[in-house]
Amino acid sequence: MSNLSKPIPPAGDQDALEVEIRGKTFRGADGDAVRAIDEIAFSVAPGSFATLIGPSGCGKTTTLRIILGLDREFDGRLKLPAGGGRIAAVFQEPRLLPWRTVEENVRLALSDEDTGRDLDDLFAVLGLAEMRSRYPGELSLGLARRAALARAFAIRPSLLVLDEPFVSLDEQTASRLRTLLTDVWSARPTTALMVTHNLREAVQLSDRIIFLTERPARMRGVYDITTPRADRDARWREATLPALAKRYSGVL
Amino acid sequence: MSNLSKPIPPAGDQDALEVEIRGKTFRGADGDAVRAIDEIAFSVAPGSFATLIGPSGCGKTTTLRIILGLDREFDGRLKLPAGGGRIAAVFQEPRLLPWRTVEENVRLALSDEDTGRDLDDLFAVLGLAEMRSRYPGELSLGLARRAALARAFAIRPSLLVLDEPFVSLDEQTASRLRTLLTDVWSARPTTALMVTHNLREAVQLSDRIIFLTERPARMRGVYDITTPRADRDARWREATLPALAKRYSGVL
Amino acid sequence: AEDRATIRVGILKFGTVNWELDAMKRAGLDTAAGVDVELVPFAGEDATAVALQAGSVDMIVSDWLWVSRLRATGADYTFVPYSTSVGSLMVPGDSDVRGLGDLKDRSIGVAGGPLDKNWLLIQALARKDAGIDLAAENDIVYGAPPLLAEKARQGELDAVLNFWHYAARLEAAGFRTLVSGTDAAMQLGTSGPVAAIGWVFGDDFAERNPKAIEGFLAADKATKELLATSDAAWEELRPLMKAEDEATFTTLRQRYREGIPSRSPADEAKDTETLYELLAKIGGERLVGPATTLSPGTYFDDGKNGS
Amino acid sequence: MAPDHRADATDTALLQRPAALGRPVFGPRLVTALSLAGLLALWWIAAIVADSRVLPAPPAVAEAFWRDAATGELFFHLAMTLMRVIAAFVLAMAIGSVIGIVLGMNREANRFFDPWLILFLNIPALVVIVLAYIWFGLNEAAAIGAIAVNKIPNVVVTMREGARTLDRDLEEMASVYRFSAGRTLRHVVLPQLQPYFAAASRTGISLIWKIALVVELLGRSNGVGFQINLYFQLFDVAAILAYTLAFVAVMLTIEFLLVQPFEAHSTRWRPRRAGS
Amino acid sequence: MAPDHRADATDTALLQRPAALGRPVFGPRLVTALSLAGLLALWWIAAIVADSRVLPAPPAVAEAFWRDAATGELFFHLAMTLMRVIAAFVLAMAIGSVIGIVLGMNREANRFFDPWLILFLNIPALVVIVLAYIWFGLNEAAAIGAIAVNKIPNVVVTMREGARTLDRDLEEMASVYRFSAGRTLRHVVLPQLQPYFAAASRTGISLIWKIALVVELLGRSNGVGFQINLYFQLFDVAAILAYTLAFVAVMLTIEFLLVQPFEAHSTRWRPRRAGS
Ligand SMILES: Nc1ncnc2c1ncn2[C@@H]1O[C@H](COP(=O)(O)OP(=O)(O)OP(=O)(O)O)[C@@H](O)[C@H]1O
Ligand SMILES: Nc1ncnc2c1ncn2[C@@H]1O[C@H](COP(=O)(O)OP(=O)(O)OP(=O)(O)O)[C@@H](O)[C@H]1O
Ligand SMILES: [Mg+2]
Ligand SMILES: [Mg+2]
Repeated sequence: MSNLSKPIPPAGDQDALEVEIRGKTFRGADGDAVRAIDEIAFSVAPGSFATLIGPSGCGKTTTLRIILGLDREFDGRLKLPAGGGRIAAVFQEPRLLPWRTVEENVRLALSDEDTGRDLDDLFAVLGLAEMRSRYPGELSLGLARRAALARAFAIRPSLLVLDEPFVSLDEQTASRLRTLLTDVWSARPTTALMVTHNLREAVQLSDRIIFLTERPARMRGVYDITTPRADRDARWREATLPALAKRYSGVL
Repeated sequence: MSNLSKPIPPAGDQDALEVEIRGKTFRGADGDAVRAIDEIAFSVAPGSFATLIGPSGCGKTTTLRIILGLDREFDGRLKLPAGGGRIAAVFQEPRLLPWRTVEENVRLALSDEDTGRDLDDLFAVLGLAEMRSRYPGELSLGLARRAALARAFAIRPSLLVLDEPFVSLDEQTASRLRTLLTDVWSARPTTALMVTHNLREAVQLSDRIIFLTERPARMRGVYDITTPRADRDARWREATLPALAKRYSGVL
Repeated sequence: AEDRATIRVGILKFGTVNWELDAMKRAGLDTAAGVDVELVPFAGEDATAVALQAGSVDMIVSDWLWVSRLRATGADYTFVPYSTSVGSLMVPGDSDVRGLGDLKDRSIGVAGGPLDKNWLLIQALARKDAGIDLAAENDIVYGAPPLLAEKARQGELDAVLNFWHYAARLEAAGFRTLVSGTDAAMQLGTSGPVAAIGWVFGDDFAERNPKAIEGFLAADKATKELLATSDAAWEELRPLMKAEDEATFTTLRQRYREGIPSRSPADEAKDTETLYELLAKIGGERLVGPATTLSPGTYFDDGKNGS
Repeated sequence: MAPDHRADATDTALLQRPAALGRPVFGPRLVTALSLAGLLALWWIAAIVADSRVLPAPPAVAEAFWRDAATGELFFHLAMTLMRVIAAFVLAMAIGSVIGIVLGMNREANRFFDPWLILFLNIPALVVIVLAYIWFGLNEAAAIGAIAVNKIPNVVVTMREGARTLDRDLEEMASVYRFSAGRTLRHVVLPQLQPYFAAASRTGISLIWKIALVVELLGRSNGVGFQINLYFQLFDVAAILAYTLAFVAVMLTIEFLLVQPFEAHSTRWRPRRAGS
Repeated sequence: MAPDHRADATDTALLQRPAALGRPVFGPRLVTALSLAGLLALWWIAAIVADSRVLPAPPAVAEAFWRDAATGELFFHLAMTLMRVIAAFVLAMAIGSVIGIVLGMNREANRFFDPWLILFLNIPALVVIVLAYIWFGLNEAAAIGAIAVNKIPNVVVTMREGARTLDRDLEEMASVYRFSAGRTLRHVVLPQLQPYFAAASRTGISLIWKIALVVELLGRSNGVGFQINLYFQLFDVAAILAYTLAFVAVMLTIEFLLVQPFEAHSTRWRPRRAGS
């Protein structure tokens, strides 16, 4: 079903995602400065999958927002994968339009040439088939998160940014969706960057894991995984996870 | 630090929480009926800790809302632990008042005689010491969830209802908070009911685990854990988890 | 009909001018005098003033004080007497107020505001004759004419100074006239009743349309003669007048007839100047504007002076 | 351990709860009919108690209504006023919403134009109307324009408050998913402004009608304002009320046939408050 | 693959981004001063271009202002009007907010009272004012009451829209944590209604002032409305504008010294839009 060992596509077609944030400070409501990021620099090879792991409140979402172009007040520089391709984001909250049905929410994100595309398979695998014509207020949180995933997967992005996409889901659904994510990601030359607190999930999906420190975020380390995804079985995981957890204490 | 083997307090002081929902149907915006719960019946002994586990969208939050008295349109009956004690809830979303600081959000939930209580320790262990005077809009999601936990823990409830309290938190923080939860719960005769998708968390904390089916929710089974919490070490978990996962497929 | 001049007159829908012009058109007196009169009805006095200044009508009815004041600030409006009917200070029939001297600690309603001519004249008369300051020694309520009339009927006001047709209606309802604006003016030195209101139009309109003005004024004169003598003509006006009862109808008719100016324009103009100086003294610059004498040209000069 | 209502209700015993899925006691139509009947009764009683020329009882007003309705006069004046009200309403809402949204979303622009807005909010209707008539003549365009100018600042203020509360999260979502400006406006911004728009248009149409009365008083030869003022000079309150109620009836019809169905449709997504 | 602004800006090269932490080009005070100066300039130019008795230039208005200010008359009338405006404002906002919140939260009550609301919204100011004067006499209480009655339906409509959008999640939180009614109102409900309250009060005070003008015209012997009408009869537009601007100046002062600091304080929690 899924192509778990996607060959990294030839360069030139797409550039790497390069992130270099030398500082990000928020101005709090009381006027105080809140230093969120000290120094973060990493790159994600074109067509590869990277994961950000760091303590709660360290600056992960802030990093993603900077990459998405939603926050332009930072020190540093940024290079997006070229090609004018689209960006899909799964935010940490569902961010659905409450006055549009699930299906409308997804379709509104489609480009004009894609409107009217058949989305039956997508909704079916996400377990949303029955919910297409419901409003977000009628969904459970898990269903709403899946609708947000549907929106991101529907648009065939060239850059996929995911902020804890699989929380609030039962294990069975979550693992089905991880497979779906791998499918979507490998079907086209897509670069992906995910935030998660789940190290198991990270080692299953990533080519590269970036560990961050407490706020203000600094680089704690970068761990590249070269084992093809098809070979990452339970045994391999039992060996890798403790090693990683030992090196980066507190992540498992 | 924590009293992990809390003796179940003598009965009479408090009643058990008894839940018997024989049906719950929502009326959708389009007028359609959405059957959320078919038949759920369980009880939670006074002073004990129970966990609800079920697939995403099956009706767990709906059950909690009925227990909290927020939804009165259902078939069935309900008995709360008596004694006029307070109820604390951690909702699936933080539900903080955006126009009040973290500390104000917590203090507003305190009863009048408790206002002005010293909350330094609580904020410190939740890692919110620096965030007390910030507004919810300035928090990361993980920090906001911790603020919601602070609110629930601050009021010394006699019934504690938690809807996925530890998602969106890194493992280190989450396990610190689990310990805190056990402390709070065991310090007073508190009955607790938690929803989670994390079976590890469930077996670590619960006296009883209630498994639900897909929507419309029915009882899938009840699993009582008699091993004292102090004895639930890694080895014990390695034995229990696979057994449970085998009995209730798809939960791990 | 093609060579007849037209003139647009802005009128109050329920005003006395409307009655007169209606009678004029009914009797065909305007076309007979070689002019087509077009009636443009409005719901308020201020509206006609706005309409004249906006150029939407050629002629309205207003008072010479207004004309003089605007002339002083550069406008070119001019004035031809239309009626001597002015407001009166009315008291209930059973009131113990017999003269201005009895007005002390009373509530007096005044339509038209503190700068109303009649109010100024009556105050001056009271000061001269009875030695009292009406405004200072009474409770003065300024307000909308219909509201004050109603309040007087209700008995909330001890006296009310209102415009002539409200006064006439009150009279029909049993009120009596304590003093009228005309009385006050005459007691203060004018030789006869001065027409306070008149036809107002622009000099330039008169220059461009001499035939229209001439025809209109002739038709106006003919209409007044008709209404002064013929009761039948009044019967036709009944629906317009909205008189509650017969008494009101006859009082209105009577007061209208009394208000038809009968004096020569020269006498009028002379008395007006006396009155103006008087008013300028009482009302001050606030009332008359910067000019201390009647602006020249306030009275329309049709070139046939004194005819 | 103070007793508490909710706790009491659930503590005492195993409580039986019926599944009551929204069954209102009266149908909506009946409630409206009852409401109108109540209003009429109240008025009638007040009129009998007051027993004054100034508060005529319903039959007197009905008579005044028929008098002017029979000649067609009432409908003519009503139509003229409605025409002005509608034209000014469309103008004011369109212009006011655009300005309001821009000012609400742009702090710098707002800081600059705020004093202007306060000025225009507080210029008396009379001044605007007279200036409009004198400059543009006594014509429909001037009348409608004057009404709109009176109302626009109100729309701006309300829509500006709305635009200030726009959800930043949804805005960001729309920008990431490259919603076009039109799509963002239609699907993201306008639905959030709906309650402000509703408030601005409900209070708006009534304000516009009130200003239309003044506009008609000051320089039109027809319309309800013209008639009301004539009857005011005669102190014929029954006729004034007849014209007023004719207009109110039109507004009620619009409310029930157009506004409420539209609102119910555009807010159907809103989770309903329990028991309502 | 259509080129897109945002993509272009970031694709081309490693883009240098400065940390621009909100430094507006002009200070807020300066912007306000500039704004007022711009307004004055615009007016002056218009006056010169129009060259009409109806739009006097600033010096003529200033002269009219000094004339009445020197005698203290202007301040007396302004004070009288302000007294009425403030009294009616407090009354209308208090009563209207309560009714509006109740109707917004209770569908049944709303269904019943909605027609009444529409009736009261659309009764002409003239009718209410005249009735008030006739029933309660020509006195301050009648005047202030009449103004308030004119404004209350507007407040109700705006606050009702606000109450309809109240966040159910927060309400539930408050009920679970047993917030008292007062605490819920103060900390949960009112902050959500703040923008509606702001809209209702801004448009409210201007509407109240306009109605106050009519009230004073119809039956008071002092106040700005009384004076404006006097000058309107004399067609002294400069004096009318002098009184209007005196009132506007008071409103601007209130806006800048009271309303804006208060609003900034009560909305300080709102995340600010980028770049503003
Ligand atoms: N608008 C803001 N104003 C002030 N401080 C902010 C603002 N947004 C975020 N912060 C602070 O910046 C830090 C980083 O926030 P961020 O949302 O990036 O955390 P995160 O790593 O995503 O955490 P989590 O895992 O909890 O989602 C936090 O301490 C947060 O409180
Ligand atoms: N107001 C509503 N109207 C219609 N359907 C609703 C409403 N609220 C919930 N539902 C439906 O009821 C079902 C149960 O919802 P509930 O929130 O209880 O799920 P859950 O078990 O908490 O799921 P999750 O793990 O995703 O939070 C879902 O299918 C949801 O779509
Ligand atoms: Mg985050
Ligand atoms: Mg849930």
